[in-house]
Amino acid sequence: MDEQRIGVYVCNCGTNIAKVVDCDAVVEASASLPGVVVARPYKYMCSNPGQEMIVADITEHDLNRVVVAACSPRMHEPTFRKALQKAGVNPYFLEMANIREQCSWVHHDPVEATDKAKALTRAAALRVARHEPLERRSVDMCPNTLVIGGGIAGMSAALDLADAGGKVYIVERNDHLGGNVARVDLTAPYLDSASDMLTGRVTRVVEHGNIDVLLESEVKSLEGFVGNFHGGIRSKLHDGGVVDQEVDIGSVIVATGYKEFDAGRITHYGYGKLPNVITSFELEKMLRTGRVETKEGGAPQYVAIIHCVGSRNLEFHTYCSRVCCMTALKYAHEIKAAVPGCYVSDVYIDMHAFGKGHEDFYRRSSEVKTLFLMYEKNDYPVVRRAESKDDCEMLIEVNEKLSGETIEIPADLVVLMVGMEAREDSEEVARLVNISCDKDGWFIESHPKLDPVATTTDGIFIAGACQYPKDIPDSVAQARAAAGRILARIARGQLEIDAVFAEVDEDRCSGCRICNDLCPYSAIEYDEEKGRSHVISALCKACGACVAACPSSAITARHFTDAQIFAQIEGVLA
Amino acid sequence: MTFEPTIVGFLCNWCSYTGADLAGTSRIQYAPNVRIIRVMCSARIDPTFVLKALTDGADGVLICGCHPGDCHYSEGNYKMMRRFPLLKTLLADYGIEEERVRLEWVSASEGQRFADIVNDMTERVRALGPSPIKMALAHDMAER
Amino acid sequence: MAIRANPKLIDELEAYGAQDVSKCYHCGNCSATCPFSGGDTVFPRRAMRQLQMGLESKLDSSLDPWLCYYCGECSDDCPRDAEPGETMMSLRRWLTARYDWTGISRLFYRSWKWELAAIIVAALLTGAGFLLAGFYLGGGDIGVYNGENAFLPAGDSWYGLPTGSGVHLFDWILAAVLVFFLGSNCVRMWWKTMGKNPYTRWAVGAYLRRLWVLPAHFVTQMRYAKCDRKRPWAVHLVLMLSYLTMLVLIMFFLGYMASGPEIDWRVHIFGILATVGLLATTIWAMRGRMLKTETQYQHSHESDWMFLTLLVIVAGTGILQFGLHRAGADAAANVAYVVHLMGVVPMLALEVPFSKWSHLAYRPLAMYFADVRADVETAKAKQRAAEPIGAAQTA
Amino acid sequence: MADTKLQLAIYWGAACGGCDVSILDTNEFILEVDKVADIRLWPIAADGKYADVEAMADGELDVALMNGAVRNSENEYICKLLRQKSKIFVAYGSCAYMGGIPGLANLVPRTQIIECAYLTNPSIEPGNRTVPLAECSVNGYTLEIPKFYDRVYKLDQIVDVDYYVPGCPPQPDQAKAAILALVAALTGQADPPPKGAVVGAYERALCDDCPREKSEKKIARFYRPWEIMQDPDKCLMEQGIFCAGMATRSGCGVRCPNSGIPCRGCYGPAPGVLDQGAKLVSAVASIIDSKDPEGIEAALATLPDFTSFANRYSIPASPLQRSHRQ
Repeated sequence: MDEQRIGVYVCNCGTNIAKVVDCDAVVEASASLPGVVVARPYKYMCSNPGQEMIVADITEHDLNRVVVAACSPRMHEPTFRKALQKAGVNPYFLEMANIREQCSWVHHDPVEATDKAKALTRAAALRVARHEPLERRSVDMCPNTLVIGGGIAGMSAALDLADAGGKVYIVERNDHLGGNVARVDLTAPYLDSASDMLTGRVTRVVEHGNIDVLLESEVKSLEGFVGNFHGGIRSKLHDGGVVDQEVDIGSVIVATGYKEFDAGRITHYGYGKLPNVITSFELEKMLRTGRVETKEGGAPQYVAIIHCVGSRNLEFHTYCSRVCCMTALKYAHEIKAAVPGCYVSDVYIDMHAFGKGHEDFYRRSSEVKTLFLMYEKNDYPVVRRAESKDDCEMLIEVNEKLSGETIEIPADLVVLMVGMEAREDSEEVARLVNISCDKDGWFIESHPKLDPVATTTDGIFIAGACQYPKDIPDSVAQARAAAGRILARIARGQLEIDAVFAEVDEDRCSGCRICNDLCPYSAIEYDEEKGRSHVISALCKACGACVAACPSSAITARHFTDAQIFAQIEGVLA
Repeated sequence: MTFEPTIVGFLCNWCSYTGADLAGTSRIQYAPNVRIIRVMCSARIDPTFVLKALTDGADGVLICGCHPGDCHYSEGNYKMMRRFPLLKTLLADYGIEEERVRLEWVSASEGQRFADIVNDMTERVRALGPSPIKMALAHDMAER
Repeated sequence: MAIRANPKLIDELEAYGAQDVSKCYHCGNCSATCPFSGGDTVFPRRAMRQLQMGLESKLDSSLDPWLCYYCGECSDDCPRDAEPGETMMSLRRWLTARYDWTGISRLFYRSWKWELAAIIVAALLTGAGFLLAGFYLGGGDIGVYNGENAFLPAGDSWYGLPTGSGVHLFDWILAAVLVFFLGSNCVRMWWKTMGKNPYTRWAVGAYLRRLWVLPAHFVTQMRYAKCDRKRPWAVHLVLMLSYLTMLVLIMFFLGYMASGPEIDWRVHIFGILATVGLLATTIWAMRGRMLKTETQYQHSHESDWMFLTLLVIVAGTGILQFGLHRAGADAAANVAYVVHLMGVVPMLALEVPFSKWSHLAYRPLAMYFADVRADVETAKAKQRAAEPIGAAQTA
Repeated sequence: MADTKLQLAIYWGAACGGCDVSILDTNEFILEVDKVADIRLWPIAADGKYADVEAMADGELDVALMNGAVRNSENEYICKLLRQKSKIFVAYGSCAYMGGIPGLANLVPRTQIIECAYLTNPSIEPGNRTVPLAECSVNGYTLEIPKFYDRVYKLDQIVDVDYYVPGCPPQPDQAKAAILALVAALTGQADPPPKGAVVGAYERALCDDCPREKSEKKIARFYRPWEIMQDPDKCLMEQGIFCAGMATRSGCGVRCPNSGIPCRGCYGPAPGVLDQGAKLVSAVASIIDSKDPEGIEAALATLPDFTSFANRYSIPASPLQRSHRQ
């Protein structure tokens, strides 16, 4: 690097900084720092004249590095980087000293504040001297998308993407589209038919020119990075054989849905032993045929619905499956319609009616005289066969929370609201597409609140109940959000890759592989031949975890190198 | 004239540094003893930085990251959480008082918390007195 | 031991006027607003719950419904319009039917047609009976209202029968019938609510200590006065006192009532006040029920209407006969008198023991029992506290 | 052609003698050395007295190979003396390079060392309180023993060092290579390595040469080598055996891991690393398989006496250099 020519600019920010910090003193102190050729105070550095000043000095004193002591870099770093760029200096030759938010605004003693401001500015000057020029790069964005799972979420996303002109591959494991929704009769809370809703979508998907529906197929491999993935898909043939195909895609939407909890795991309910204890999905089947009846073929006089089967308990899953409460209320309506004069009781823990129209639906369900019985978490109701003297087939003993009584309710048919579970192979899928699962096997989103659609791997999105139990509207919303995110990128055509990322110096890497598992974005690859690790810069988000962990300092964090931070440490302490 | 400690603070960009900025925008006054160095994530903080800071004359080192579970990079802060106790063991063996090095979780909304931590730590380190390192090394020079 | 729930009970209660019970989701607002709820009595919520779940045995022995006067606040505050007040009302009807061993209450409450028919039959029989007695047995003169050859002599001797016979005697017989039925039902009430439970069965001390509660409540309605809304209480008190006065006058002073040439104001002043009170309050109540002015008037059961109608008829004809007689139209007065009796008899013979009116006995009893229960409970608590822990647990 | 012979001195400070032996371990090669060099001082193998060295002119020696650390005034004296008399001064072996095993004593105060050595050591007969005096007079003569310093120093903390040869001891072939390189440089047959270079070692960490198979790492707990049956083909660290190899310069020929013993880090940190210990903290802790403080503590609890492992040879070389407990 040729001779260092640093310009230091100390902003008064009107009086925001100047009223506490002696800016001239800071300027004076910085003027004598190594490499500093210009040092000036100014009223408002971020103002146009302020930026002009920097540009002018760069040309006049041919500065090659700039320090701006002003507000937080989180505020104006972009502004001043532009100024440098304008003057033909690489924008990364800028360093800011935060003497407002972290100095003048939080300290009232002018002497101490000024000392601190000097230290921070000195640190910035020493640091900027070790900066290196960095270039932002961009890669092409492939407009094709791979959707894993042909359920309501997968199809909704696919349609949006395809309508916008992108090619979509839907990979569905079963021999038909529709996923779990296809197993449902009516939907809560408006009691309209799921199949009506579904058929429309399925036809559109199948007939859509931009959508390739691959039934009885599975994704076998996924390589590459955002905008440039290559997927390997294996499809079953009718003659029993298989056919493999390679697809180029820019993004992936994982919409693999959920599986229902195995009711047999809870012994208290006698599922599998008592003939008339059935799961919600078995009831759906009955409802679709329109005939709700006991195994003996009789119409049940008493139907009991037990909530939270496998959900919200310590033994199985602590989470709430979110759709069962409303589904159970739906059953109350449907059963009463199918079997007039039948008594329905809902044995529940809490009634979670959070969604649109759900609370009204809850009210309506109680109006049709559904008996709600509340039980305590982890204190399971017990289902047993009734005796001949009772006018019912089974009896359910509940420690009823609202009355504090232990009561027994009659039942001829018991419906278990089985909760949602991550699919048993979710771990594999996660590994396949480089995302992670939580302890329950649900896929982890990039940010629980601000980015619930993306994942830690750029270009891989999640939609529907594979992330966490969801009802249809939520699944569809997430799916279409994912589609939107992808379309935004396709529209740009190119993907900007930040110039700040980690790099492995292969001459120093010993291949110890400490770093391999540390990257949340799976940006580190290990090359077996060379016995070296290297970073896929397109995936790296520059957190620096691997850099700090590398025992032989073979990984460098661009713009946050050891040398730069050491210089800063020396700066603040000198 | 009481001893004024110098503390080096390593703050993660997304939570803690933003939290410190918030303390500023909310004009929350706190001790001027901490000099902040910004890193992208607490996981970037190499224990070497801490040793370097201490030997270069810092009387204390403050490390701040996102609260567990809130890391911008999803798991960076856990890496720091793991390194810290081991670093403390190392420092303890070198006879550095425990309170000179501190790890805290500060979210972007916890300006007040950041200020409180800085004040508290400044007091504790002030009570400990200057870092023994400079003196010890000076003593070594003297004995030869 | 688990209690068996009966999901059908809630349907049964609908026959007694219950509505929307199943809407309740136990927020507890009702119990929070009710001035009587607190400590061990969390009503109306507890009763609502027991009803929803169909805990027949619990309700059967429950005093809660009687401790409520239906001021209506709970129903007004209910976020789900589950009508707790009305539920308590219908539970009272249901309990009345449960207490009554003849099954007549059940019949009446479940079918207004039967009740009406029964009343009409009773009225006709009464009318026929008195006409028969007037014309043939007594050989009285329809033109004579009182004194010698009175068509329907009140207290004085009647074709050779000793003094105290006549309508008065009839009153006493009627009273005996009434007391027999109502009394036996009260005993059943006691058995269901107190007798079954060994603790409360023979708590003689508590029964004696609390005995004062009965008359006190009966006369003053002091508990009702505790309701936040005072008007219903006032109306009820007037009605109650008027009715009581009337009862006393008829049972003991009937002789003086049938006024001779000169009016014995010492008695009549009460008579007039009571009648006015009765008329005023009943008309107020009827108007209320027609215009649904107040919460407790929102839902009217047929039994409510019959109750009120009979009262109006009785009070009206009472005044009428008095007026006609004073106007010298004795024949008309006698006719009015017969009509009057046609109202009185079904009222006392049917309504009081078997329908709404029975609450004049059950409610004070319930309060009495409730206090006795409370005493027994506190005594038990004391005793438990005294015992060593182990004993308490094994107890 | 005696005059063209290289003038060589080999001496030790606070050392175990292993370094000298490592030179002898070059076997016949030592005779080659003898052909080209006059060994002016090497008490362990040849002869020479301090007086002879003191008598030399400055720079009279071409090369001085100094092994061992500086623990006392005598070490310091001879170290400075040899530096003064030689053109090239080489810190030979881990002790000279980083303080080495004697450097471990920097974690305890001098008094404690004296006590342990002369008073509390179980091998001392009860009641025996024989403690050496720094100075005493015997029939009129004052006798001194070297001053025992507060701490151990690596050589470049005392004198200017030209080259470093790491290893405890340096692997004989590496020693040979180093000596040949110096000879070549001095005889003008090759360019001398840049000043301050680490010679006789490689530029990567040990894992590069370690034949054991490595994969992604997660550690739930650590084991001492004797606590488990180890898989001879698998990375020791992955088996939970604390191995310093990943943070240690290669060059030893992977002697320890190849014989089933974890690397102890005698070749010092990888190039560009400030402190071996700090790096091991960072690397090892990062791969602990737990996300809650308790779990982490539990895993670390299985890693006893960490610092003595992480900085086994490099305490005086670490930025903190010594214990600062007052």
